[in-house]
Amino acid sequence: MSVLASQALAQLAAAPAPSPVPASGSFSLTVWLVLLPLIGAAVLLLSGRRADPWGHLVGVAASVASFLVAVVLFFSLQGHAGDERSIGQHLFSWVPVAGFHVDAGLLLDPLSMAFVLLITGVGSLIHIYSVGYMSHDAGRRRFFGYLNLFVAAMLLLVLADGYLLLYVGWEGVGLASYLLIGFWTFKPTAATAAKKAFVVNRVGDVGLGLAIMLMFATFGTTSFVGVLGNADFVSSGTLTAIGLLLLLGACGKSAQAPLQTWLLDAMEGPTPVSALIHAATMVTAGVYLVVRSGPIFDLAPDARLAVTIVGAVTLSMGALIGCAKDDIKKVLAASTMSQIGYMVLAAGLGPAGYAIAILHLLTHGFFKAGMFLGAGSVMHALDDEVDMRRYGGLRKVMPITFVTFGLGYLAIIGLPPFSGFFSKDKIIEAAFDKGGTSGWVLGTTALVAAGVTAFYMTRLMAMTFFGEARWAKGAHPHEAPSVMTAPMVVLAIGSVCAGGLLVLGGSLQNWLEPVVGQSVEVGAHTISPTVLTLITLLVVGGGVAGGWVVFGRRSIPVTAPAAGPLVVAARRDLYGDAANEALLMRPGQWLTRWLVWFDGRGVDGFVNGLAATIGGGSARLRRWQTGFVRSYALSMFGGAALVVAAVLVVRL
Amino acid sequence: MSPDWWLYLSAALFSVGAAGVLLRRNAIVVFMCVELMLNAVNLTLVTFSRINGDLDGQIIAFFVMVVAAAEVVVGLAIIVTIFRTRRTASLDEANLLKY
Amino acid sequence: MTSFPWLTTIGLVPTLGAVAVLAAPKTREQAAKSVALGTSLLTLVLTIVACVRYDAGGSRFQLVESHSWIPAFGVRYALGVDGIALSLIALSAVLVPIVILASWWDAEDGERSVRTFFALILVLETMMIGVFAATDVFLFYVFFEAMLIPMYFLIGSYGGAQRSYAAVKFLLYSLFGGLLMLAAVIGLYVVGNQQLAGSIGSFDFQTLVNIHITPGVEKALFLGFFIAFAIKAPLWPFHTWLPDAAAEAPTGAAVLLVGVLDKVGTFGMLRYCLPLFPDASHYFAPVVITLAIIGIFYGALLAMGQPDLKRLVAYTSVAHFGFIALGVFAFTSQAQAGATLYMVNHGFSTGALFLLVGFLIHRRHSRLVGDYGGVQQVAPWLAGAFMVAGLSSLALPGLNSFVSEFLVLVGTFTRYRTAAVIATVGIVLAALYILLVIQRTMHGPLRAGLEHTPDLSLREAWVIAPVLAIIVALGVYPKPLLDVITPSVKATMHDTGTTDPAPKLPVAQEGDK
Amino acid sequence: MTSLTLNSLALAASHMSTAETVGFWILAPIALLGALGVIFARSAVHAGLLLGLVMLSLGVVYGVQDAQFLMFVQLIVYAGAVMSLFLFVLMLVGIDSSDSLVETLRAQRPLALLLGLGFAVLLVAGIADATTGTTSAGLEEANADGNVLGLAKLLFTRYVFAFELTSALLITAALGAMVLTHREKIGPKLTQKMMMQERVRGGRPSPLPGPGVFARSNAVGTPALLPDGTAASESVSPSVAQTLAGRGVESVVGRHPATIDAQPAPVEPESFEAESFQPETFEAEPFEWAPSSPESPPEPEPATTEEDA
Repeated sequence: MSVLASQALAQLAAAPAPSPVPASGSFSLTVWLVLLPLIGAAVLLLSGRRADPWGHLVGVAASVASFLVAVVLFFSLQGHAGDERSIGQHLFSWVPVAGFHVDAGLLLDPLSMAFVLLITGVGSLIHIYSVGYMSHDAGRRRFFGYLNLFVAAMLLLVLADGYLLLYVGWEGVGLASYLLIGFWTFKPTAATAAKKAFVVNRVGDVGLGLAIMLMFATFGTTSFVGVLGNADFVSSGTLTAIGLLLLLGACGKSAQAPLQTWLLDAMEGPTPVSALIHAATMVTAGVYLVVRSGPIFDLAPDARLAVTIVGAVTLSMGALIGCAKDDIKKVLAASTMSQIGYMVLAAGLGPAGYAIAILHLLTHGFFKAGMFLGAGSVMHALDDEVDMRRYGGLRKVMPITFVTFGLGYLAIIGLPPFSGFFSKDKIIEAAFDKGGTSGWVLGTTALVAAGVTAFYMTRLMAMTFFGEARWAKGAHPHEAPSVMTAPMVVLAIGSVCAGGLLVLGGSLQNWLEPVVGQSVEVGAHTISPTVLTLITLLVVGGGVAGGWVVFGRRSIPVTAPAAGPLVVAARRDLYGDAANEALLMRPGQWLTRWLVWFDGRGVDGFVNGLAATIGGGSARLRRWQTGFVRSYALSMFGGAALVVAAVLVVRL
Repeated sequence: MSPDWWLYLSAALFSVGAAGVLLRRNAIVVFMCVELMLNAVNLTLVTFSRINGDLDGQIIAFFVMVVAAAEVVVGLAIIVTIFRTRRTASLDEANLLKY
Repeated sequence: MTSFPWLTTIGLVPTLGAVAVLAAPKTREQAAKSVALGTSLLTLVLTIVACVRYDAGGSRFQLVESHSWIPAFGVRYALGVDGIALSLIALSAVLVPIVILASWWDAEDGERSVRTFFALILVLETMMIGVFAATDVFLFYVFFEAMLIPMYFLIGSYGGAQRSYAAVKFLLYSLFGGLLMLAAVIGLYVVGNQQLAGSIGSFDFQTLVNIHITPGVEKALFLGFFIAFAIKAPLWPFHTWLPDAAAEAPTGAAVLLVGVLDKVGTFGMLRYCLPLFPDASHYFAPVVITLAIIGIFYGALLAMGQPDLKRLVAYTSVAHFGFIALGVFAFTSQAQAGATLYMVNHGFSTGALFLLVGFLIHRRHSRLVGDYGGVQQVAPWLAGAFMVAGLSSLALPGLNSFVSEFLVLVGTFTRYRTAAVIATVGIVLAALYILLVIQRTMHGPLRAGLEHTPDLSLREAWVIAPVLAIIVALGVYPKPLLDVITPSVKATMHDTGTTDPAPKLPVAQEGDK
Repeated sequence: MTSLTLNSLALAASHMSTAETVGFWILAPIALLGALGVIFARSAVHAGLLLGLVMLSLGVVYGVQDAQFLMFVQLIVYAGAVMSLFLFVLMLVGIDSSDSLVETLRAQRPLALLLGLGFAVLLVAGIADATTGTTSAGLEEANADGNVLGLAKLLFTRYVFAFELTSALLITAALGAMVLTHREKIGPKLTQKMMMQERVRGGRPSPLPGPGVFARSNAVGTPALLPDGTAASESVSPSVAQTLAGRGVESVVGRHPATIDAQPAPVEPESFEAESFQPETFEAEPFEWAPSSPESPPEPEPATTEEDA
């Protein structure tokens, strides 16, 4: 059954991606999408203290303007017929060296349009939210500068028309996340977390870099058209290599299995940062990369299998860690990691999964950002307390946050009318439809993980909003100001109806169809969709009940109780950090110390030793001048004898 | 009896002179040995002048003598000065100019 | 054609400036400094005019001047620039005024007078321009050795505590290399003499390129040249002089030492080693590449373990030179163009790093990383500039070093795949050592004693702003520089008789847009 | 007249005639033994005389070798003037410092002998190899109109510059010797009045007794006798006393007249160590440059040194 499916897919992918139509008319605005936030960031960062009072307004304005441009472009793109919806805008020739000719250009097509809308939309909401959140922070102008820089870099990433420009956006986003995580530089933990995030991302970027090099070595170009268009003329071995390297890059950026340790530490940054970067946009860059390089993965089945495995492993790890963490942001971060695991899993299921992955990505963008903002307002209310064991009974005191957070909660666990149900359910269905043992394994992991997600999200809701108040002394939580609650309300509405809007009538599927090819419905379902939906609802219900029973009804101790090995492991992020330190950091430090010693003794030692021997030798020779005329006469006479001997030898 | 014999004689004289310079400690005797070496050289020059048939050898010998004379004058002056200040004419005691 | 001798004027102006600076009376030091600055700016203007007159598509060597110097050996005072030399001359012409402005107050407590400091820098500039502009191997060698003297005095008289040790070590190391090169130059002349018609041989670069040398001799001559250049641009085993010299040198001298003087080594490899001894270069390429890769990791790991700020920056440039050498000996036009661009970029990014480290040290008079912490809270502009310079040095895309580093890696990938993979892993270490130093000095709680460190003064701002502007500009739009470099790299590739490995899929077949 | 006979001798046979061989076998041993004598003579004077002998023999050799002019120059200038100069300085300086046979420098003697022999062997081998079977061309046509004229012809044409140079050299040498041995007069120039005052104040206004009064010999070394018969030490000049002491002859000064005429026991010239010293020990105490010769300037009063210190 799976063989039939893969042939259909291969035939499908044969159609070459439509070559982009040169941008004209309103599409020439595409470059402004990136330029506006970039200019905003430049103005904010370079203007210095003078811009402090009005700095944040410029930030918000830039982001909103960019959103408006996005909306204008969206509608003009709607105007175009299905197949010429990919618009290429050539900017300038960037690196023209002999064979390696790379131009900086932007590509606007349905896939990137979806992302642009998500980035600018959620981005603007979070800009507005952080006006309130950061109102009393001295470095607010710098914060908005960095946020704008992030939005500009992310837009460049999704709009780039070639892998090299994508790489620029890729590391630009990494830089922005470094700056934002480490925004409160005086906190050593924040600085270390920021450095860790950047370095782990850099490991991923090595993968992406190597992939681009391999592409140039095989295709002679790095632009999407050149690479993806000719994918089927190249041996599958090279394609698998490129696919695996791209996967390594994606793991780095989207905090997937091997390189996931940095995401939980990234919570050191201010909450809007976590909401924007570590929930909605940056972490989804990996998924975008996999979906964009669809044609490569279609022709490299084992690379695709690797993607699904990575997705499955990460979603289960995320779910497990989510259950044990007490810090509200860390729980949400773990849940983000597992939801992205879902998306990567979906993207790894081939053309069928791309649209669903993007669907889940968009809905997740809404409800996860909403929940993070909710967590932000809770922390804001309890003067930055992050430990859920100090929360409890907040629903009466902070009604709006409770409602918006609750809607997000219902969406994430996948209750039918909410957006989460549509996207996650389809992923589980697609996982099962993959067929074969891998289909069953992936399907069941996704199903079980959905249950665990329901469990830890209920735990979070119970510990935060229900039960008796366990606030710290002197804490009197109050509702967040309207400037913060407004974006949360909008996001809540989004998380409610986004799923239905995008899925009913297959609007998102046909919107993405020109880029990712039809999400084929052909092929028998291993389990009929309705039965599968019932089973998922059952599992989710079980999870919620479990969560409520364990945490809803019983009183929650203020200090974390001792727990079994599994919970301890989950509390320590399944020893991800410990492994990194043991395998990489400590040997690295030891090697550095030894090399410093070697350089000082070995190489330098040799050089100084040489100098010392020459010095010593000359000191000894000096002793030959004894002061006695007769010994000098002797040496002279010896010399003369040698000269005569030499003359004789030469003459003989 | 070819003229070589004279050359062997001068070689012998020269080596004896040189050995003398190395062995003796009295400055004046050493100085005499130097003169001896110079004489040996003069002998060689004269012999070669005869072998080659032109008088250049003798001219050079003559110049050697002149130089030797000048050298003796200065040498002895030095020895006298050293003696005057050091009360000794032994070479080994003037050994301050060393490492 | 008696065209205006551009290169000689550009070369001579700094020396005249140096004389003027020395001639200034002892009391009027400020005037002397401004004369020095004025001269260096004049040289910059002249260089810019020369760059404008240089047309990328034209003949390989332009602005050529050639007068007989030592007729007996056929040594000619021959100057001429190709793309590579022009970009490096531009680099030094830009860096010198910045260095003069940066070390305005640095020369006060040196053993020699302030005026001598600035005069030495100007003389150094002449030597630098001369060494890049020479197309006569003998003239190149003369400048190659003459360059050491001003730098020796700069380090020796104005340096830190162990300046004399560092200066002597620097001098002896380079002179040792220089001697090997002298032997090779003479060997080359002799071999050339046999082949060329006419009684007296010639040192002219272009004639010497097409002579045929027997393999054994070629390898020996190549080694003579290569070891001298490997010492100058510190490749792995010969690098121990750089950290000492850079750490003890005053900031300005350190910038010029690492920014331009070391480039003569890699420039020499690209201009003299490859074209003159193509077969030997191919023969030794794998060895050099291994040394380069060792250098990359060695420099990076050591940079992480350095307690002294200036030594740290010096070790980072050992790593960067590993990349440059890798690019030069990868024998693809991308790699070599990348290597040349890298030389220019490294001049700016490491120059900026050294300047900022100098400012930092100027504030707390301690070179130890441990004595700093939380500077961001007190001097945000300094921290911001340090961040940008650091990011440029770890090759963040959008800044200058990324373009060159990526070109080097792509170029190496097409020919030596494993070397490229290992080197790419090296960029993670680059991120580590830069972010570590930023975290230790700029972030974290404010260390005692730093409460009232002043932020960048106007002068310091004027020093750093142009460098950072160039860093961003070259990162976003390197095309003008690459257009100048690529033709001369093609010419070098032609000399070494190598062509780029074709991609597996012929690009033409698919009709690239 | 002698030059004529020698010329005829040379003319007779281009190669060494029997006369020359005879001459050689007489002169060579003399020269060689003289040379050996020079280096092995215990006393410097003997060495000097032997050197004179060597020089004379060489002079004759030059004659045999048709170098008449050089013969005379050698005999007159070299053997005469230079040798006498040597002996003069010898008398002035070195009469008492005869060397000890103990060699102070480590491995000097064996090495010296080895090198001497080696050098001789080398030269001989060199000469033997170079000039085997050469026949001397003889100086007939060069000395056609006499050796001196031949020399003069050469000397004042080709070597005139060298000739002028040597004259300059001689002048400088003379000047140099004079400068070296000249000593500035440090003290005030003694006028006759000052000498008179010094004599009276010196505690001995009367002149010193002349030597040899009522003595058995008028040698400068025999002291005058005082009224009570003891010898007056002032009558023997200090330098003579010193030389005698150096020579090991026990001075009769201060002895009772009765014992004087007894023939003094011949003092065995045992190896009387000149005050030479082991170089190692010498190094120990630093040598301060204070010449102990009597002519040293009068000691400045200590008082003055404090003030100007």
